Amino acid sequence: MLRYALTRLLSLSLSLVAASLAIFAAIEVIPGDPAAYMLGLNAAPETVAALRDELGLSGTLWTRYLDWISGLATGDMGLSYTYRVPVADLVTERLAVSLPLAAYALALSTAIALPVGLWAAARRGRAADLGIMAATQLGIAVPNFWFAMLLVLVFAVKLRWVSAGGFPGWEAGLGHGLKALTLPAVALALPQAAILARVMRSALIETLGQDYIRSARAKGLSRAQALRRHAFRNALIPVLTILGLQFSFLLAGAIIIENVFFLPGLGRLIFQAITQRDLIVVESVVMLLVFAVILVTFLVDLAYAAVDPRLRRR
Amino acid sequence: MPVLRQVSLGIGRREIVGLAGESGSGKSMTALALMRLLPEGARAEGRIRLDGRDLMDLSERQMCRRRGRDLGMIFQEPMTALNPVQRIGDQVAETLIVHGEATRAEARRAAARLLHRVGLPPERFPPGRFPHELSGGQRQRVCIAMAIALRPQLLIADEPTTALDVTTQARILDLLKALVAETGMGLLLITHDLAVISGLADRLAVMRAGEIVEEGPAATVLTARRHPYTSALVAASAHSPATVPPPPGPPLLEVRDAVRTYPGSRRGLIGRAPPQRAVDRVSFAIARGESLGLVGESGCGKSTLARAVLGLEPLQGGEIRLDGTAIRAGSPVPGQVRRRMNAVFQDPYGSFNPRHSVARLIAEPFHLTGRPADAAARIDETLLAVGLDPTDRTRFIHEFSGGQRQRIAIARALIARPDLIVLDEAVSALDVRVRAQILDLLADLRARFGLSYLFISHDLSVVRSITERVLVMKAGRIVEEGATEKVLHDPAHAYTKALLAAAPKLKEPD
Amino acid sequence: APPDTITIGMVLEPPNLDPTSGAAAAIDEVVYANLFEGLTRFAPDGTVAPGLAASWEANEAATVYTFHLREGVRFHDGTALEAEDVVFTLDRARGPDSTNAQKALFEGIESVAAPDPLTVTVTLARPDGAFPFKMAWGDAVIVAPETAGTEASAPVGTGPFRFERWVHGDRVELLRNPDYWGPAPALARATFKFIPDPNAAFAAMMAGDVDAFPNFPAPETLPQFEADPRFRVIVGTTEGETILALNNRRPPLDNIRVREAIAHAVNRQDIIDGAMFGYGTPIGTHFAPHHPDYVDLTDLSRHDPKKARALLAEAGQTDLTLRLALPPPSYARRGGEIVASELRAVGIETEIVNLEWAQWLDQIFRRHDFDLTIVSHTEPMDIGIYARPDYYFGYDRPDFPALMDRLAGATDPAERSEILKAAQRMIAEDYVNVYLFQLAKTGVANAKLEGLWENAPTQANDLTAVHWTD
Amino acid sequence: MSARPNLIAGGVLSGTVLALAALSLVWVPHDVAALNIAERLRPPGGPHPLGTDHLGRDMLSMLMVGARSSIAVALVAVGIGMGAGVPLGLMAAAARGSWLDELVMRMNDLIFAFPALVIAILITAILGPSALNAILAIGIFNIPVFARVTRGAALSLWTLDYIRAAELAGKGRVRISAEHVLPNIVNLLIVQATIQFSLGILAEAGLSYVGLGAQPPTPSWGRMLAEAQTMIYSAPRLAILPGLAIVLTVLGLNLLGDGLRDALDPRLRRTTR
Ligand SMILES: Nc1ncnc2c1ncn2[C@@H]1O[C@H](COP(=O)(O)OP(=O)(O)OP(=O)(O)O)[C@@H](O)[C@H]1O
Ligand SMILES: Nc1ncnc2c1ncn2[C@@H]1O[C@H](COP(=O)(O)OP(=O)(O)OP(=O)(O)O)[C@@H](O)[C@H]1O
Ligand SMILES: [Mg+2]
Ligand SMILES: [Mg+2]
Repeated sequence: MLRYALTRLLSLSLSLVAASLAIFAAIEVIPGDPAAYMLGLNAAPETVAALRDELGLSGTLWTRYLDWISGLATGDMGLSYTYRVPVADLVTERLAVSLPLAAYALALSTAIALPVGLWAAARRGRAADLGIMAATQLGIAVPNFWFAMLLVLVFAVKLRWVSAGGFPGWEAGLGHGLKALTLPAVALALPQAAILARVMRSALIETLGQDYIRSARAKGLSRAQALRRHAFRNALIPVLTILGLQFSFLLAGAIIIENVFFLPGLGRLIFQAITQRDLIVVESVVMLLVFAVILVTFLVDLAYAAVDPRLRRR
Repeated sequence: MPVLRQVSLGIGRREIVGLAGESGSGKSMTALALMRLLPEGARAEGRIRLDGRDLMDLSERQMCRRRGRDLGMIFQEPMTALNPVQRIGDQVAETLIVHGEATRAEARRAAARLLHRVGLPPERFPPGRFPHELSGGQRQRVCIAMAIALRPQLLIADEPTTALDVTTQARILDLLKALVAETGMGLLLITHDLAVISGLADRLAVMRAGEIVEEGPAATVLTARRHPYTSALVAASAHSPATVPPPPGPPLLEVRDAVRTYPGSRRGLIGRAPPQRAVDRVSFAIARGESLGLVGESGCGKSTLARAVLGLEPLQGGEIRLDGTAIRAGSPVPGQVRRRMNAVFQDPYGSFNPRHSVARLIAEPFHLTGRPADAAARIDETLLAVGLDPTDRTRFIHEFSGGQRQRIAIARALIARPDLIVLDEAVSALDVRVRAQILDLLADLRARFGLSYLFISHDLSVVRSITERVLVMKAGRIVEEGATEKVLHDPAHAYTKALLAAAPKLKEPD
Repeated sequence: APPDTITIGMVLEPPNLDPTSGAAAAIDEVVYANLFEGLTRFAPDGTVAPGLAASWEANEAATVYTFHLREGVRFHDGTALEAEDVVFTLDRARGPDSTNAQKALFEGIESVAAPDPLTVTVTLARPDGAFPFKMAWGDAVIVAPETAGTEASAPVGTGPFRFERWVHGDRVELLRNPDYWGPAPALARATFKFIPDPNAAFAAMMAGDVDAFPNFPAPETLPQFEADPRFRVIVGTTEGETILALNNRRPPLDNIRVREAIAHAVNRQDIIDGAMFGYGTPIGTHFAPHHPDYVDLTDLSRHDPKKARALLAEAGQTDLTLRLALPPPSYARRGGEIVASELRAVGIETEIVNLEWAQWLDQIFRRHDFDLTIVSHTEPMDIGIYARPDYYFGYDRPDFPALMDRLAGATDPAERSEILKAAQRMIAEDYVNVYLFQLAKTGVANAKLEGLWENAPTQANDLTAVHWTD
Repeated sequence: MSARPNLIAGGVLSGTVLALAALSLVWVPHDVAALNIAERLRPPGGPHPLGTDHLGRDMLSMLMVGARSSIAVALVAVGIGMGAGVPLGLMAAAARGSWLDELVMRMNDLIFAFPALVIAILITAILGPSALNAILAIGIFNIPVFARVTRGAALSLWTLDYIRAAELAGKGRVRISAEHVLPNIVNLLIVQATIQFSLGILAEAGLSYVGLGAQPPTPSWGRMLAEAQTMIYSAPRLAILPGLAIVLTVLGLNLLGDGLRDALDPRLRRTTR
């Protein structure tokens, strides 16, 4: 198990290096000068040059890459061009929104999808199953930004149960924070739950067809017992894969939802940083996201091993 | 559509009843109907009385209480019959727990005892192991432990040994026999292999197309063979094609000190398990027109050797010489050599690209030789030679039965007129009667075309019927070699003896 | 008691809070008159009023200005405002390392001196009647040397509010400054909340998360607010001349006939209706219509597709294809679609290219690589840009800089007015650009809120006078 | 056997959308490039069966042409994914266990590790927003999907004996991949392609919703939706119709994918064994 983890860790770091090169290269070729952007329509060229120097935008490619990477490794991501505060602080601030939001949405979608998938699988082919499958098809087809908009209309504008968006900050209290994240989490979670429920159902049905379920039934387990005790855990492997993918999606792919609910999350930070050419923020945050995805994949791999003993020895 | 018709069977205490029949005859359906575990969509009618109580009257919930307690069942495929993510001890203990017969801790201890009883002593096979850490035979033992945990009155074993090799099969059958004697349960033993039953069953029922055509004491049924189907089955099992003596010829294929090592499996990016020698300095020769057998346990390296001979895998050491042309380890087999060999594989289902017509499938070897002008005629001719009709050429493979597919495979092997055909378990997947036909065909073709065979099988009776000489392989090495009759009657090596002892034999009628 | 806090909605988040090094309008929208003050300031009606300087006078030639600072003004860090701070601010803004986005405001300064702690004299190289006006800009606010380097994230000014905190990506919070030299503001706390998405802005306003949205981004929803007694819609003027800029350097746009043809092809009212849902005032030149010196020249470029075709034919331009570059604001994106369709009607094909601001600045503003673009020039009194031949639209007629030089030297109001009118006419008759409309300030506020600026003589949300009623 | 409701419903839905998109190539009720401000926000009826939008364009025509851009983007993106992913997957499977296989799979993982929308935004920042860049952004993420599916399916085929037989006939890896492997995974690829197609439509909608997709004057569903959102009270149909178009198209394609999977799944087709 340890060896397995170590070798996975090595390939993880290789991926990170490759990713950092790709990101750095992409950032390099983005047209548009942060200094020019900041100074606007009436700026004189020498003013822009002065600002460029101040921002540390001069220097060769390699030295800047190495500076960046060594900075990242020590947790120093530099100073944001536009905000003029450490990027690390910005990221920490935003993570305080994005991470709980992703976790909240993931928890919601899991809490909805697993029982629903289980139920549908248990009732395979009957009306309940068909109904659920139809609903999940619809859930997958509805764009989440559209769904989010409808949620806002109903719950914020019409019913005024919650704010239309924004985030008061955790210091306003856990309850307030969670309340502010509820609609966004629902908007993110429902389409994900639809996918997850389908995966859960088909994984369960697949395992239910396995020989060992027949063995279990021959032991005297009822259909439901066999489902719970034998099929569930085996079906968890594809479900875990999807969960891992979803987490990374939720962390970074929530940009549109963050816009709809004007949440100060990581996604919006990137979006904004790109338009403002705050490239130092862009490269560090993208790198961080890639790191998060790779880390989650790694954790999912470890989770596989926890679920499936056959993978432990490799 | 009825699958079973009016099946009636009685099984007494301490009695072993065999249920034999061809594939698809309805044996498994009978067993599943008894357990009331028929696949969705299937419906059973009639009565199943266990100790006087009709199981058909029970509710599903009551039936759950009977399964595992009064009725136990084990299945053919031990590799998949166990939950891969649960420890074997827990799987055995579960039988006790779901029936409320023991607390968790007691059940664990009981499971350990049971596993010991079926030949998995805790010192060597702790109950904390997972199924993938056991071999097929060992897994089948776990299944048996699961099924007998509550000493059921009836144990149903559906082809429990088909997936196992002969030595393991023999041990499992012995275990079942001992358990019947010990616990007094009745055993319904389902198999397609009459030889298995003949050594074990007290009574025997023969099934054909969902009907029991004959039933009685095993010895009587097998020897008297009142029903023509029974006698056809027995005859086919013991079938031995008229072998032609080999015309004395020069050696066609010579293998010297062949070595095939597999790199150890990957462990992450850098690590590797130590390399494994699947074929370890093997030497042998096949004369022109000779049929050479190769036997050995599963995993001993037979297929690897066959692939190496065919040039499908590189050798790490040694030399192969076909008709004088030498191929050394490391260098690829040249086309002119390779075209003189061909092969027939075990799986009649995976051997053909389902999207190609029979004609195209058969003509594939022309890729090496270049398509001759008379290709169409050759295809027809070859189809006729293997007993198919030239009109079959436009059909697709899914329209053929297993036996027919194997004929097509042989046609493909024949079409480029090779000198040597390697048959890797070519008849193992076939029913006895179909197998008999194919063996006849092979013998006939050999006589007509002067072919040489390398015939690989784990089934000694088959090897005996079609080869003159045999090699016995163990863990990558040839441990014994000699004339088939001699090796099989009077084995020199201990391993060969063990193999022979394990092989079930059908008693010859007096 | 009425509440004493307010949440103001804004579309864009300021990149930082230092108005002296950054062009973003959002900076001034937060800090102008709230956090920072200059020597002079803009009053809500656009006139120049005393700021930190209680009064000032110029010499006859308008080359030396003397500013008299108020007494008892303190920065938020407790230090007193002195004439030396002003000297520092102005010298910093015009120095070689300056990163001031409007460095041109300070270009005329020859020297700055502080004869005593409450007096500043500024000597100009050339006469400039508009110097007090220039000192009212947000880019000319007074900062202290000790804090000048850190204004971006921890602004320290002299205004009625002081900086409390900034939750990046979400909001900036200001608190009442108890030591303010002037009348204390009614509000104890002000929060600026950043909501870029128009739909989210609408929802936030409707849900009551935001009390006022002075520059509301979705004019199409204003009827909704008008119909709702909870809200008040405030429509005013801005300094934003919205133009279809033409690249005068590039053929065939260097031909005045082609430019005139384009001007006649465009229907201003359609653009105002279609893109701004009716909000906006048509303009015929680069000048704010609410300014007393404005001349209505819209007739010079009446919507007249026939004439446009004729002019094109005259110029020998058939089969014309032009690239229309559009920055992100909806006036440009929506307006661009309408312009494209109207140009097609007179036989000019357009290829629309949507650009981010950064790309727009790089490609159009710096490299002048464009044919047509739509943009709003929001700086007050910026007709002077036509005197810069290197400016992006490339107007190069020597008469115009001469006119501007005369303007700079003129202190007589009548003369100034005359020059301004001549300038307006000159660019309109040269069809430098197509002048579309003056951007309206469309704001929405809680009906109980009073004291918000109606017009926007500069980008600002001056909260000094804002208060709640019962 | 049973009538396949999924297949039929999916086929009808996506067929209709495809047909309308195809029709828009030759005919639409009204020119979508010609704005008519005077006719803006007309309710449904008369010459405009679905009314007009805020710039006076005919909604039905807009939806039809919008379908075209959605479909074109998604289709080309799937094409890129298949064009690059399938050969890569075949190659990796043919060279299973080798460094080539490892490289292909690692590259796949790496692409997967990048958040898709962020990459789309980056691409747009570099190249400017356009339908082409949307295609690129969506297409790139389709490559690993197809590579993975192809490799997985091809790997299991490579263990089959008919591949052995082809090797015996002296055929090389490329030829075997083309002749024996590819045709037998085509079903799987078709199913995957429908799924990716529907995902592509959703992705295109998302991208053009944030302004990164097809550029005006070309109509696109996502942008129509974004532009109309704030008018949800005054003219709800402007936002609801494009939303509905997206939902129905994606739904149709998903149903079609499911139906095809059921119809083509070899496991369901395989007879007794
Ligand atoms: N799930 C099912 N649905 C419909 N028919 C089935 C199903 N399973 C089996 N059958 C059919 O029932 C018949 C009997 O099958 P059964 O599995 O009992 O045969 P068997 O004698 O056990 O054969 P084998 O030796 O291959 O195991 C066969 O014709 C088979 O096609
Ligand atoms: N591609 C491979 N990579 C690594 N090891 C392999 C490979 N193929 C076979 N082996 C190993 O080589 C050994 C011999 O395998 P082989 O298939 O030749 O056995 P066999 O005698 O044909 O068995 P069976 O009767 O089950 O077909 C086994 O231990 C197997 O695990
Ligand atoms: Mg069976
Ligand atoms: Mg083998």
